[in-house]
Amino acid sequence: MSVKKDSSWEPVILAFCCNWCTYTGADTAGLNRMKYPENVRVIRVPCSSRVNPQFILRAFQKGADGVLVCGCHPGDCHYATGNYYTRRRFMLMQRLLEYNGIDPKRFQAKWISGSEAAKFRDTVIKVSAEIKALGPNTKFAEGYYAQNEGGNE
Amino acid sequence: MMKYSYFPGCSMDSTAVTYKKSFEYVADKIGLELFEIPDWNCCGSTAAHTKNEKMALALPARNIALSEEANPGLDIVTPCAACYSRLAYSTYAARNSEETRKEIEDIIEMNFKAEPEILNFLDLFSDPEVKEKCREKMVRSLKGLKVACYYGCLMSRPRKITGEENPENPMKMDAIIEMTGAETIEWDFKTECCGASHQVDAPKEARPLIEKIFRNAAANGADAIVTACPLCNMNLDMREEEINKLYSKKYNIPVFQFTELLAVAMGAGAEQSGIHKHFFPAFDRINEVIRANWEEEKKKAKEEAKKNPLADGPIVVGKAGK
Amino acid sequence: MDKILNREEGRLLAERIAKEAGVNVRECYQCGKCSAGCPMADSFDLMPRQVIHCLQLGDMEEIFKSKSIWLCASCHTCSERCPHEIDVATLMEKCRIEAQAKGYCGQEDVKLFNDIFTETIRYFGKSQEVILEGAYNVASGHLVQDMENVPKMLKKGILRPEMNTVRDKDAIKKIMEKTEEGGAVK
Amino acid sequence: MARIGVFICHCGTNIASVVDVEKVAKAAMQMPDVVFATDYKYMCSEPGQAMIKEAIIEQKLDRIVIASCSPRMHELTFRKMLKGTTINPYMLEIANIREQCAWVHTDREKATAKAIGLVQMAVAKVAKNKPLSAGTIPITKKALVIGGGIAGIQAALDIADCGYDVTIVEKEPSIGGHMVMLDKTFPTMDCSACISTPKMVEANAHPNITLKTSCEVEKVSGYVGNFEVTIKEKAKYVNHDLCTGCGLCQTKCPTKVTSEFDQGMSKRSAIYIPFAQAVPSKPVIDANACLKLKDGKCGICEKVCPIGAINYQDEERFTTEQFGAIIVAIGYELVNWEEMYPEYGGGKYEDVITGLQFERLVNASGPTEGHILRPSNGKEPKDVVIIKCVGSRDPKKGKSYCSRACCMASAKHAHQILDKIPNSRVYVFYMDVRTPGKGYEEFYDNTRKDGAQYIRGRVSKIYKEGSKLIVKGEDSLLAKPVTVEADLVILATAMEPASGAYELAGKLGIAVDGDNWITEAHPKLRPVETQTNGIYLCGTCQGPKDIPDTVAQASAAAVKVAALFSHDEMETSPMVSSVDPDKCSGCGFCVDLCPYKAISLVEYAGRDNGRKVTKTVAKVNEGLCQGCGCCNAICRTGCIDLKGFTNEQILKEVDALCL
Repeated sequence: MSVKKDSSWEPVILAFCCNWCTYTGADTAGLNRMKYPENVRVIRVPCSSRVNPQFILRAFQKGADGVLVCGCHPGDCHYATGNYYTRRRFMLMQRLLEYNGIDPKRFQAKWISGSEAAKFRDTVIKVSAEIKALGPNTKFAEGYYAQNEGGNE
Repeated sequence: MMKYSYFPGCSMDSTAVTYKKSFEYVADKIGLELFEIPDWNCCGSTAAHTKNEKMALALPARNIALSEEANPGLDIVTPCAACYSRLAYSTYAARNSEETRKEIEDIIEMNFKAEPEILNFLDLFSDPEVKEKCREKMVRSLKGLKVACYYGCLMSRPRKITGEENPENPMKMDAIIEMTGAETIEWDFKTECCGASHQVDAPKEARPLIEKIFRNAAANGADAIVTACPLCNMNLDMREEEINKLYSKKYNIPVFQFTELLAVAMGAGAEQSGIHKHFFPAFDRINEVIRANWEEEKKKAKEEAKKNPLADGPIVVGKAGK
Repeated sequence: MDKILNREEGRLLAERIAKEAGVNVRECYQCGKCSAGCPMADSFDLMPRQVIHCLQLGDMEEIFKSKSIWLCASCHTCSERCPHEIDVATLMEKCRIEAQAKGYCGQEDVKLFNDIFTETIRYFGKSQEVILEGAYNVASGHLVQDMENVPKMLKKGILRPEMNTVRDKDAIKKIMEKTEEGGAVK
Repeated sequence: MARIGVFICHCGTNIASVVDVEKVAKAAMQMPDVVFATDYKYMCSEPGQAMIKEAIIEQKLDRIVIASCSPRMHELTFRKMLKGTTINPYMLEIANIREQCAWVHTDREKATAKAIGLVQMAVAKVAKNKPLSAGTIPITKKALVIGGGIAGIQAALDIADCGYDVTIVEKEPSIGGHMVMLDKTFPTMDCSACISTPKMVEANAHPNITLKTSCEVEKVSGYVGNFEVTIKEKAKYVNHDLCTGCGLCQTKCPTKVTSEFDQGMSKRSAIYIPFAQAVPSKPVIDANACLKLKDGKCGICEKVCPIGAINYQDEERFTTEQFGAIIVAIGYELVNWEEMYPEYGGGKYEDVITGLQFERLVNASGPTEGHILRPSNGKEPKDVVIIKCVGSRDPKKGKSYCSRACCMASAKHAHQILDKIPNSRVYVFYMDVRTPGKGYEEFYDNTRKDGAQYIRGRVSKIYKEGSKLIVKGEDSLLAKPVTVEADLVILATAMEPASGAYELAGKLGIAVDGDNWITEAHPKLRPVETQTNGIYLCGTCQGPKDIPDTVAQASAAAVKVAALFSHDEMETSPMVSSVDPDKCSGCGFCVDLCPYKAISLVEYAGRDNGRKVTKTVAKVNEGLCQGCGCCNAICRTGCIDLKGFTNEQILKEVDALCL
């Protein structure tokens, strides 16, 4: 079941969520039966600082249309300083992706604590709407390069 | 620099005549340059902001606009607490919302940037340069006079408009009065309200406010109360006898404007300082203090002369004018 | 008739007044510190705390009928000491303006004095304090009020014939008209 | 080749009602390396687990994926289940198809597609899992209690009774904290000293407890079971080994300074014990007050001391010790109300005092031997006002929280005044009366019956006229402003963390909240633990509370320490980072990044394409590492990897996106 690219197209968004805050927030959203679009898939990581920029590039390469990195609010990190590094890394990452022609909205970092279930749902709704508006991401996508060698949009 | 744009306000020419006289004497003595705003209008005081907010912002704004035109780059200084508050409100509103500033500009049909700072007389006389000049000009000491500094409400509140750090116990006037040698006492009604215009339109409800001020001043051993606003001064000075009758009290506390004491300390006579034109007798209290200090100085000078006869005679300071 | 809270029509009006004053009346936990410090509270029929409570309930009628919003001296002691930074003084002022617009007045003399004051500004551009006092005495019927101070006023040189007026009177008239009926600007 | 088993849970109808579980199971069979897939109503139940174990044996599975609720719910359950099988508990991945799929989506077809996608990711990840086993670290069976108040004393006594050694570090010259300052305690009106001094003596005499007074914690490093703590011992100028506590020096000392213990209501000498029942009852010299130490004069105490225990050249000493666990019990302080409330006089009226100052007045060993006298003129007050919530519940000027204990303390004070001063009048200005403990409400009832007049409304101003203090309030039930002419005003001031709480938390690496109260691991389920293993807390350092709660928490913290010390070794989580020394270039980036300083550079003798070579490489201390993975992301060669969340595993999960 490869990712289809037609009009009723649904974006695929990958969300790296830190186990102590955002993953807990996502679970709380489930507990309260909040509803949000299906096109976000969560990968659980111990801390948002575990997310290596390499994973983001790999996600875009494998056809993700949007990537989210979510963690605790600065100061609340279970590992004290983890999310400070996240913040710094992903400011640079956003500029790198922009430099490579990927719309910065396709990659976002958000601070969502364990009790902010509504914020998690709203973020998912907002991001998936934004990505849907942007349309499929062809930059970096392996499939795309294989089909027509040119490679630029 | 000692140059200010001056907004006198409606009271200066009528009820606050002693404030005007003593202020002008002191300003002249210390070389303060004041440029009155041409064709200034009434700031609207309590009446305007009781009627509607736009009028309350527009009336003072016209004065500020006139000052920006006639006295560019100068801060505006005003004696009355209500004018100060209303001018400051318009400035605060304009600076905080571009939309309001434009709205006011349309109403007064002048451009109004709200650049000048609004200062009341306590801010003016707390300026280090002005203070230094005042100290130089002091010739008489009012040592022995125990003074309760009364700030009223609009000089220190609301905090977001006046920037006063400690509205419960401000110290600006205390510091100014201490220059004259008088001693300022600690008391608790520094910023309790005097009832302002309610003394006219709701006398029965507002009179107790004045009595409480006198009661606390007396309880803390004040010989005199000093104010910095024409209306506070009038409410206390004009109605002290009435309060004594109404509440069968024997308060004997004259009420001065702080510029009157500055003027006297700088050698002004009754005429220039206006201390003989109070509703409640005030001249004698000042006279006793000056005479006492003068005698003491003479006695000290005599002992000085005895100790080393070569020194020249006692320095007799200017005669206490009638 | 019993006070049906959920039917209070004033709720929208109360919300608008609170929003205009930049205050969230929900924050008030009715501690009474404003009433305790209010210099005029002894003569209030509705304590400042109760005015805020009426705003919470949306019971605007109670406020409009009250004397309190007129006797308030807007000295800001309440706003300064409120633990939740509720600007009680501004709320009182907004209620006063709203009450006037709706034709209520709990203390005639105060409204009368302010009206005369604004009229003197409209005509002279500057407030003529002593004339203001005289006109108020006549209009309010307290003819003798403060008359015992006149001799001293003469001695002090306050009662002087010349009138101090603004030269550009139209500017002032225009400001008054524009802001009064909500004229051009709303 | 991995042999993966996939088990889809219905969770009753929670999942099955939205996700077509059979379809997911069928789809799972097509996934690479999956040899068995099934679904069942309740995977976590007994029959469910039995079914999995059976399938592991029958299908010779070597790793499993369970698609069910959140791993935060049952990961532990399924790991314990796997302990009983041939599979290592860490050869398991869980796909969250309940909280993050069935419960949050409505479209059955899309939800099923997502569930299949999540299972795909879990299967891809589990293919790369490796068996892990928990490591163990030794434990030093000695506990450190920071703070010598009732919390610290109770915790220390309980740990010592379990047979373990305890050290109490207290910054004041005597233990006892605030409780020993009080006169009576609510609701039983026991004399506070009578119930706390015996515990202090017991703590001093207990063979397993060492008391370190006038000491502070300087530096803390290490990890649970192996903390290394440097303690600073302030200069006492008195040799406590020689000193017998005869007290001669105190009587002869000429200088008089205000006594902190008596809240500034009395004087004490430069060489002093804070109060009569101080433990240890040996004096110290206050360097800022002693004439000898300041400008070389006097020296009387040295002359009169029969055993020559005085030593003016004493300096502060640092000692470093090993501890297995740390309990923070540093207590509270009262807020500085003078700065917060100029409208209450800002401290210029002697007769406006705090609750603690009143405790000293009414205390028999206090400055007035228990007579309630006005500090201004020493006469007995007739009209007393008690004001509650001074500093508490005041987000603008004070603290936003409620300090919990002052309602009852104020009721107690009112009762004591009415009891000790015949026909006195007590007015209590309150917003609410909170009596949440056993016997508290009855105590409050009695206080009202004694005649305490409760007035609902906050006081706006206190000022002095003549000898009376005028208290301006509103009786909001009457809706009238009211005034009380008082002889004495007692303020129930708010509690705030002890000074130095923020710095201590920094040294211990534990979190504090916005007001600097120490943050507990979980407000409901782990109230006496902190986020850091091995560091516990109890008493008011975590937030305002009264003595019963404090003592309960102290014993709770003690049992946590005892549980830790009951094993010789401690199991650590296997999900920690490890370095492949051959690939490591020794750049040290990861070393300064690690929040737990768990990585260090070490010499490593290895092979570099055949040749023997020694180089510096990074090494992870498995005990210290908490498994955050921050170092993985910074490593340029990718040689440091977090077991359980390796780069390879996560990349495989990402790849599963476009399978």
